[in-house]
Amino acid sequence: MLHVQNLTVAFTVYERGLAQKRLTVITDLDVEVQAGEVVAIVGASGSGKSLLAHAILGILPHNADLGGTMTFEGEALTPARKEALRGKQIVLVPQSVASLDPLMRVGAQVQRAAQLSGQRSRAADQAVDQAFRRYSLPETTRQRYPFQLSGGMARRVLVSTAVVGSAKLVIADEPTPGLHPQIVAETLGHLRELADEGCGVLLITHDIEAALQIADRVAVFYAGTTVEMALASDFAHGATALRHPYTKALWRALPQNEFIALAGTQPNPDALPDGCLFADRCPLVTAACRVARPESRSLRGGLVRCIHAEG
Amino acid sequence: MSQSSTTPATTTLSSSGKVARIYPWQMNRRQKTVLTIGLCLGFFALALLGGRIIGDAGLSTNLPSRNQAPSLAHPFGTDWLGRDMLTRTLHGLSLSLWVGLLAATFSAVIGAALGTIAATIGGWVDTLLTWCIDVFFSLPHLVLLIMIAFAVGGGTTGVIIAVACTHWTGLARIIRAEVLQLRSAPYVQLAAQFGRSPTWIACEHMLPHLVPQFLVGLILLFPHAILHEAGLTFIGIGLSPHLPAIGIILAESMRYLATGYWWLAAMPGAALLIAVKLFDVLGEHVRALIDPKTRQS
Amino acid sequence: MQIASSILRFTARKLLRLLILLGAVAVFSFVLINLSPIDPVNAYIGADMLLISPEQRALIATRWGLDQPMTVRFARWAEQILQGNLGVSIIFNQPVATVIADRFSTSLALMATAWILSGAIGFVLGILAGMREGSLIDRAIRLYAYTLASSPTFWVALLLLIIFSVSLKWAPFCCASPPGLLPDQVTITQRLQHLILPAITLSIVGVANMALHTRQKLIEVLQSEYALFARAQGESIWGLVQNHGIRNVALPAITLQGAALSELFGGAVLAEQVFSYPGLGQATVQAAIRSDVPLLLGIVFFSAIFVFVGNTLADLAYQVIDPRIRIGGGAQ
Amino acid sequence: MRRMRTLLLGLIIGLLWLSACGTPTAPAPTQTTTTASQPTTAPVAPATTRSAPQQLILAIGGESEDGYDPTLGWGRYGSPLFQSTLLQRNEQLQLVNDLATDYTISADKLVWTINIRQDAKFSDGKPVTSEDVAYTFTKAQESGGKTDVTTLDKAVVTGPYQVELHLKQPQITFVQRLATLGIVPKHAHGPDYAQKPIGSGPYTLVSWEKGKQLIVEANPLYYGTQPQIKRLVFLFVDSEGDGAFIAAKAGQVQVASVPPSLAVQQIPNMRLVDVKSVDNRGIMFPYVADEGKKTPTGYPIGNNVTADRAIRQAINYVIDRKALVQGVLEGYGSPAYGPVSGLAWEQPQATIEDTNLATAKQLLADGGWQAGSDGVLVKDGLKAAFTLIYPASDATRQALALSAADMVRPLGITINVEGKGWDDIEKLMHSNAILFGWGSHDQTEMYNLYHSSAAGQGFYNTGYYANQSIDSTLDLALGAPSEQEAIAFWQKAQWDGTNGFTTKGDAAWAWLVNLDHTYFVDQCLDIGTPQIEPHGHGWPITAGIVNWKWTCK
Repeated sequence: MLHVQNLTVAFTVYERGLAQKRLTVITDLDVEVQAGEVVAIVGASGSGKSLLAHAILGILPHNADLGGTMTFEGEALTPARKEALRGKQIVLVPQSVASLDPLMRVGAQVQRAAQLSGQRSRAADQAVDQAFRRYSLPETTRQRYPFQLSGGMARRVLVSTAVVGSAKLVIADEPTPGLHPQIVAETLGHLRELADEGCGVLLITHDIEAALQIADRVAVFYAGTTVEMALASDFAHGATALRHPYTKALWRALPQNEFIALAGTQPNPDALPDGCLFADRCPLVTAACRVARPESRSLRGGLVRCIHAEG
Repeated sequence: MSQSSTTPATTTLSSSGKVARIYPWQMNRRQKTVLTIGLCLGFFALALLGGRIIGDAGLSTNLPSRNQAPSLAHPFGTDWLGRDMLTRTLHGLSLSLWVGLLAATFSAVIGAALGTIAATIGGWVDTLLTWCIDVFFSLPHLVLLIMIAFAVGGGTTGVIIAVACTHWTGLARIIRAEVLQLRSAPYVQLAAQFGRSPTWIACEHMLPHLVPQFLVGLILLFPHAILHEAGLTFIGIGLSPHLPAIGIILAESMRYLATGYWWLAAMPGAALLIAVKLFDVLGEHVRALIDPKTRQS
Repeated sequence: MQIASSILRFTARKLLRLLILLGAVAVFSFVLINLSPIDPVNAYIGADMLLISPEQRALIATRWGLDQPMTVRFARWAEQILQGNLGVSIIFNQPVATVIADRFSTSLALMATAWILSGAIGFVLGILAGMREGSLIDRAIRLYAYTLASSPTFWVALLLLIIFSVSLKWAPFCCASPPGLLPDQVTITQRLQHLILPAITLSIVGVANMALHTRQKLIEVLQSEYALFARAQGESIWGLVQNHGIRNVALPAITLQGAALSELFGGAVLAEQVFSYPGLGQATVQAAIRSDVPLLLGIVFFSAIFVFVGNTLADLAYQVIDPRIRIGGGAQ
Repeated sequence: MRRMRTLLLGLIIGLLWLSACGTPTAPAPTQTTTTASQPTTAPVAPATTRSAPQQLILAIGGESEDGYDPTLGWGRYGSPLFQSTLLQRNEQLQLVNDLATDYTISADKLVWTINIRQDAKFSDGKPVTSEDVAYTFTKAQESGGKTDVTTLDKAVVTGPYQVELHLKQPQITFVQRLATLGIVPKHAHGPDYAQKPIGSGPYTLVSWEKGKQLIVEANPLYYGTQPQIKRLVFLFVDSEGDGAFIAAKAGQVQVASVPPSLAVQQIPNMRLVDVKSVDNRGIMFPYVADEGKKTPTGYPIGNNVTADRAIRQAINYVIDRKALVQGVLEGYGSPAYGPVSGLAWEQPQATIEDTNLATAKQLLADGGWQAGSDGVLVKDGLKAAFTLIYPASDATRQALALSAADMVRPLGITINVEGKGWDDIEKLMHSNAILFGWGSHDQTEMYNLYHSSAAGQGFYNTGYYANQSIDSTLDLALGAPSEQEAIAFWQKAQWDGTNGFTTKGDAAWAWLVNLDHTYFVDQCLDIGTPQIEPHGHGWPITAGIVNWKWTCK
């Protein structure tokens, strides 16, 4: 349904004085989402993941430059088409309650989302009731204001804005932080249901455990690019089934595994090394790694962007 | 804030990460901002020193050459006493700029401070301050101005203090309403739960949000203070009416509007308008620089 | 029953605050007037004070009781007020109540229209400018607002008068009704014709404040998180303004409009001087310049009431507009 | 329970809200020609043959804010319109009888016996008797109004149509009160008489909308000549500003008073009438030196520079009064060399040859003033510099002060000009030069300006001018048996060849200009020859209103 090839998102921002510099936050990122599938994009927080969501929806700030190609159901996603589709076929589930208008009742906001996705007001009204019942939100929620909602209720309201329409692709941007584990599971369950009903779900998160609960495939995001596209099941077989050294380090860092953190930090977006971005921290690093960016190649049913990874 | 489609900026990607510009003179947004701020300050300096630069030869009366249209000899024309309007306008600007600036800043600061205090501390303090605002609002403008200006001894200081003490109420109410809304923002309540004192919260969290409204209020007060200076002068409490101050020149030129001597009103009016517009541009760019949302664009 | 008692208590508290306000305003302006440099006897005699002999001055002073000390005059004035008599105006040689009543009634229609129009035009301009920030229309509106703010309003009014009534002869050149007609002969259409130009002038002149504050607030709202999410839902710029803009921008607008309510009473000196439209603005100015204490205090009283109502309405409107203030126990 | 309150208020706010943010359909200025809506005024037709309008609209300002009660000061400048006065001044300002048939003054000049005509009636039909005259004078004397009748001791009725006025001391200028105090009906004079005046004058009040207009109609019972114009509307537009001028340009008004700066403009169907007036402007010099003396109220007296006669005379000689008239008054005025120029009691010999730098320099040299290092004259250590103050609210006086100061500078005398409010002026007027405006038909003004006994009394003789021989001449003038004989003395006080207070004598003042009052009058309206108008208040031009005629048929 959604194909993204070597997407690049860069900002021209100001340094201290008057000079400008470019931050390439996303470099040649590839990802694709099929209908009925949940694809998780997992990466350290602050590495520009939610910018991917904004890029797909076309709501980047205007000092951003966009490169690479994006297609949706076979057709190129031009800015005009993005504008036509967003809210109707491509919907966003944002992270915080701040995305809700503080002075407007929650019911009205969700109904507005429904109307924007093409439904007339009477049908939209029913859609809202249906969605609230589906996510077992009490009847009074419609009259409530955003600041009166608990974390979980707010999350369910945000998800219901995606449900009221006839969306084909749902992009969930960090749905899990700051919630009680039981509610996290519940939210992820809702996303899974959407996928099972035929939507494509792009789950952007830093919480690898949460991703593994519902994702079919996991794209590992490092310094602005996808270093590996693995099946969720690969993670079940331990580090050996994984391909890229960074994914292995991620897996090892999990508490239920060896709980060893990886040394060093991600490269700075305005001074990306020429070669492999993971070179400085990679145990398998060789001279060849630093010459050119490794291409993304298929390996054991997944993709990896490392010349040393082998079967 | 971006338009619906992301149009690539006019700069090309360079491998080194530094921005390569297509044309050397093309500045990025921030350089333009700083340049404009420089220009504005330059103009104000010119306005302040203009009076001295042009000297006051043109200020003496010259009855035969009165009411002359703008010409090379007198770019702004001459007034009903034959005085050169350009000299008078420049002197007027340098005089009024101080009065307008000081009066506007004082009253804006008082207004913002009291507005914030009223909303943050709330309770009886808020009731007391809103009550004071009501008292100041209901006393006719002019009465207060006359009394305070007279009590302080008239002249420019009288005008500044009078305007400062009477014009803070409008801004105080707007800032109070703004802070009332901010007070219920999550990050403010969070800071409160962390045990921060209301004053710390007010300074750290609320003031940055108030800057735009504060600047708008300040910029609007600037010409208002100048026009009040003229009002007081004609009652005999401000300056002597023949001293060139923009407000006075404009008020006096009012009488000649019907006579068709348009330049008496148009030229000083334009000068004041440019001064106010530049204040707006200055304010707008300073806000663009310090407001995180617009810093990067 | 419980609701009625709460409203009763609420209005009682508000009335109490109003009374304290009126008391303070009376004392405050009485003291201010007496500190004023302007000697009422001189002001009363006016320009031919050069002809009046000192004995005549003393006679005038006793007639208006200006020779008693301030406290005695205040006591007598206060006791008059309690019997509902506002005293006699020195300038107009008429009871203050009649002076205020007949000037206020004629100018009420004009001031109300001007108050509503300037609020509405200002608000709409602010929205337009904020919505398309940085565009041509934004710059045009801002330039328009600043030109009005920095040019004396008399100037603008006179220009409009000269253009519309003298050269184009579209609108009548003065007054609330055609000159030469007795009050009862004036028809409604004539009153309306005489209302249009002053009302439009007052509205045009009064928009700067409302427009700029609204624009500023709308820019902030359009940069907010919920605006971004709304755009992600496919909301057009107009949709954004209608559903989220107006609601969030209301607060400063309501404050300004509430504060401007007192102008409704004060009338505009501008309308009176340029359009000779009777109102209380000129009377207030004269009362201040010529230290006419009873008239000034009468005017201050009524404007205090208008201001109080205006600001209280604005405060209550905050609660209606912003639930967080209402439910979050905002400043009561 | 809070719901109810917020619901209620929500409603109100909603209303305000709807009106505030709904885009109002501002009624576009409807296309109306104003004349159509006023059936009464003349339809616009070719200039010459416009028929007489039913009512004449006058925009000459002069609204009497505190009403039309002569005992409180209405009509103190003459022609009270609603009431009639005992005497009247004709175009040449000579006193003629009006309500009075004749008056005689007793030998000791303390008792004035006045006989009034027997056919005069008030507009409510009741006859005018001596009771009313006595009542009017007593009421004016005791009420704290703007007309000064304090010299009257008592008024005695000695016959149905005869009354005696007893004065406290002889004062020939009391005749001025006879010519300006309108007679009010004793039976109908109450506290609100001022709003609805009843009198025996040519017009009666029909309606008065404060701040807007006054409508009057001809009084059928008027004993004098019936006015041809039956109905008048006084429109109170902002007269000293452009209000009257704009009204005239809009073609809605038949007579409009305009400031000189606008008098140079042209208005179709109207002509400019330039009326002479005695409204004059001059510089008052403190006459005595500064010996640290103070007035009873504690204000400093005296100024060493202006106390020197040579300085005062030099300033009088150097100022170019014609340039002032042309430059400041656009030509609508005349040079003034004394306080009463143009009036019957002016001394023609007092006029001097001004714009005369040589004589001025000579006078200063003879007076011992030498040029100092910076070009400013010095005399035994004293610099020739002083302050000239003008009332801040008067633009004409500001212009005169500034121009005069610049004209005097070549002499080496620096005049610093300042604008002050009247209350500041009161403190400074004994120790600084002030630009005053005087001018009245009442000669008492000259007496109070130059007599030493009036020094320091209110605004009279603020410079403390004192000259024994001038005092005695003025006393003789005041005590003269009739106005005719008094004129010789008034002229002697100004200049009698060797002595006087004008420039050739003590030059106590530097009189500058007389202002003309400029009106735009409809070409078809003949307003006769207007009299020389006093200081510009009230409606001086309406003095001869009874014989106004509309000439176009």
